[in-house]
Amino acid sequence: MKPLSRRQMAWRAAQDIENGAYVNLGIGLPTLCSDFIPEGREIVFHSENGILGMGPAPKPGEEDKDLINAGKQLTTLVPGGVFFHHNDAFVMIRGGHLDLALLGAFEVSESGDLANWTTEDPNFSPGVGGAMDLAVGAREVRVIVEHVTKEGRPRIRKACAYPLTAPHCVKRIYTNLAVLDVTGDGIVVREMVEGFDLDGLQALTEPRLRLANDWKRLEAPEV
Amino acid sequence: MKPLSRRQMAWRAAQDIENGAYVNLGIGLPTLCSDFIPEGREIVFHSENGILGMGPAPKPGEEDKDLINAGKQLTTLVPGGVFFHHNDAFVMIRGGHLDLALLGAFEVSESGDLANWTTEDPNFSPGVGGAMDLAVGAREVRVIVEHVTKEGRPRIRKACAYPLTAPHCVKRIYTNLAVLDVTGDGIVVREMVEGFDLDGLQALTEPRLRLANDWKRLEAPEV
Amino acid sequence: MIDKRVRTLAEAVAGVKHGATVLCSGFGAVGEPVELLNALRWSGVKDLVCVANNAGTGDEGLAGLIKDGRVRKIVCSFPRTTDPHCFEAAYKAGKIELEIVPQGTLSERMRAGAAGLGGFYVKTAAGTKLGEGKETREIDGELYVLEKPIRGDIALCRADRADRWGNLTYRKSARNFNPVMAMAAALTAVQVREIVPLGALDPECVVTPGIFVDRIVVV
Amino acid sequence: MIDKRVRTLAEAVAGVKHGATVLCSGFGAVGEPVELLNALRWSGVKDLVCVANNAGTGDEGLAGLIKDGRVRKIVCSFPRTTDPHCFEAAYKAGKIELEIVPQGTLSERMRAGAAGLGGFYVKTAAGTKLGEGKETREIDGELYVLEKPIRGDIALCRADRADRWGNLTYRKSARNFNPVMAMAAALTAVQVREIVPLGALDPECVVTPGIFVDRIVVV
Repeated sequence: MKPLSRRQMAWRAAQDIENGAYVNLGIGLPTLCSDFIPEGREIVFHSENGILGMGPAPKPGEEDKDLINAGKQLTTLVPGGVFFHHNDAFVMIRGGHLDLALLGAFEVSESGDLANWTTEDPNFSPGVGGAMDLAVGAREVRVIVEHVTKEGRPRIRKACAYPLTAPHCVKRIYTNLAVLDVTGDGIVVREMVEGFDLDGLQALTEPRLRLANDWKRLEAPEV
Repeated sequence: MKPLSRRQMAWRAAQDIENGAYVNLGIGLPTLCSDFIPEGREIVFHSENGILGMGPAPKPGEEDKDLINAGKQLTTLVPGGVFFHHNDAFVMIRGGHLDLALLGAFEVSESGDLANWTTEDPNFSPGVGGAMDLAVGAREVRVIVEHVTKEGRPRIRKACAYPLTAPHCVKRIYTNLAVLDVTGDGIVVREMVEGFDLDGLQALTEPRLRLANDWKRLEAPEV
Repeated sequence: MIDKRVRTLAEAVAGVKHGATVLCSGFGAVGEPVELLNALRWSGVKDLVCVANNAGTGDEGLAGLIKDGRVRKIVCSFPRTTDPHCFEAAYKAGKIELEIVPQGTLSERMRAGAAGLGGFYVKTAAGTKLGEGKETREIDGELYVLEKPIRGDIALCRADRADRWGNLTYRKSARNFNPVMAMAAALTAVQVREIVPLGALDPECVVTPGIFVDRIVVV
Repeated sequence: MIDKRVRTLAEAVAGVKHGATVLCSGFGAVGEPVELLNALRWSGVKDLVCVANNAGTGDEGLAGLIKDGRVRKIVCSFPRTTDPHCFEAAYKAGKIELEIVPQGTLSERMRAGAAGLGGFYVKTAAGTKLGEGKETREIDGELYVLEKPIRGDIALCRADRADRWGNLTYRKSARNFNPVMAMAAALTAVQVREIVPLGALDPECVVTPGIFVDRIVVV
């Protein structure tokens, strides 16, 4: 059994980002994907605070305090990148202009409901940021998430227990164990890591899984 | 009896434009007002096609075909003037950011209803342009209009016969015979040209007029 | 590599279907993508619904499309502009349907389409003939009408400079409807004066980010 | 002559009343008008409703206002940002009311306020806890919620350069909420790095036209 590391999960999700795509990467794990875009593809990264064409983190000495990403980390702009205001950033998001939003999640349901904004933990004030806008607005929403919680509870559920970010929005799920598609006909396993068969994966997943005829082993290089 | 010329009407309306005002001048007669701003006042002229800080018509040799006003005449930009797109131009108009819209009219009613977009003449296709947006959006709407039609029919009416541009929007009316305010208590005459008394003006006006206690003679220089 | 440059006007307008909704930019002739509109005319497409501020000037561009009977309906704020004879002839002959929309509402409806909104309430036209038949609602004591978004199948735009990603700048009042129309269509084709290398446009001064643009052609 | 320059931060925030709605720009600390917010704190005004993306960083600016108990309610998309200890303490003590609004809806509600709209329908939050209690409507088979405009009594903004008419440019991602907030308040005060002579800003590159700005102060 070879579950993927977090960096490998990001690597796997990055392989599916097509040349020319306009992409918003959610805070945390999804942000890592920009490090793993296959050679030769030109991808334009969007940030809800008014950037299109975000580059990698700045090299030492090149930091600019006025240039941050949605996670409030310092970032850079690539040639061709542009700045705009928050309202235009959300015209892009909500109006279906982004090809892909790659987001983190607490839970995903079998019908593609996404819960990623609050666990209702009374120790934290709630906060939603741009999560709901991205979930309803991007042409395609994919999620990167650990297959189960630290306590071993499935994160792919029949119905989300946590408050929804948006109903019926997730199309593909990348976990440390599998790549799964949310279809009109339930959840389909496209890839599984070595050491798993459908029964093994099913035991860690709440809704009924189907195995794609052309399923493959999920493998990622050491990254 | 000394009715004002069209240029004098524009002159009179221009005297009331305060320093620092953001103003949209309607097509036709109102456009002339920019020639008569009193010395020392800085006024910012807005055009719905995306200009703030319009200047006078270009001098020969300085024409730029990409720089026109809302009436599609060549214009200029003053220092401090800026360009923006149509949508932002109407955010300014509709959002109450313009201090004044000075418009032409076919008719004005005693409650300040404005009719200035169509006479329903079957020989012309209808067209509204930005008239309705200006009428509902500017902080104050004033109108410049001949007191009566060529046929001698009053243009200040109990109720407009032509289709409305907007109800209850006009606050002040400049005619070739008088300056009138639309108040909650009917139309008040502020100024009348020489040779008119209230009865004489009333005969050319449909709704009942009241004379302001401090009314004055309406006089304008030869311009 | 992302490269939105196309070589010909025909390529720029390729794929438009009969009956398509076409957002036609410009304010009168200023900012009008005349050559793209001419190319659309040559493509033979018909039954178009054109959204524009005016209804064409002279015999070229939008006027030419109307002259050839390709436009079933025009949605605009003010059909008559400098030399509108093509529109006037079609209108008098009953060959073109006309929907008059206040200029700000026209722009805002396209922005709503671009921004993923389902509609908005606006005071403009409330209590007037142009507001008749629209859902009306009193909000804080004032009347508003509900306006629906407009989206185009294609937007035809005109800009000054572009890079291969489709970032655009405009010139003076030729900006007008171009930025909002560029955002509001499934496909956006833009004729530009000049294409510059990627990175040559100041990222603080790009007006239309390339995400809204699909095809650019130098005219 | 139009001259929106004021000499002191105190003048820039003068006249704000207890209970006022204050639009506080910035995304985290970037683009936050820290000095104007500090001046508002020194002015002694209280019971404020602050609209912001976050709820303050460190001990200055918006965080300082909250620390001093001047903010009755905060309307924001994500209160926790870098070092939100002032907000967290007030929130846990039940001393501040919190309204969570999705980031795009927050921005769009202010734009609606700026644009004279009565409200708009948006998919964001439909079918979620944040959409509960809102008017919901099905449009073309999808659920939308009705959102109302937000207008401030004052907007506090931060820009890079200005001229005496109040035209503004920004720097990189410090632009963020500044342009929309500047449009959406009865009074807009802006702290800038530099004031340049009228005509020195490129008219094609001004982001906030001066019509939206009332007071500018160099910090």
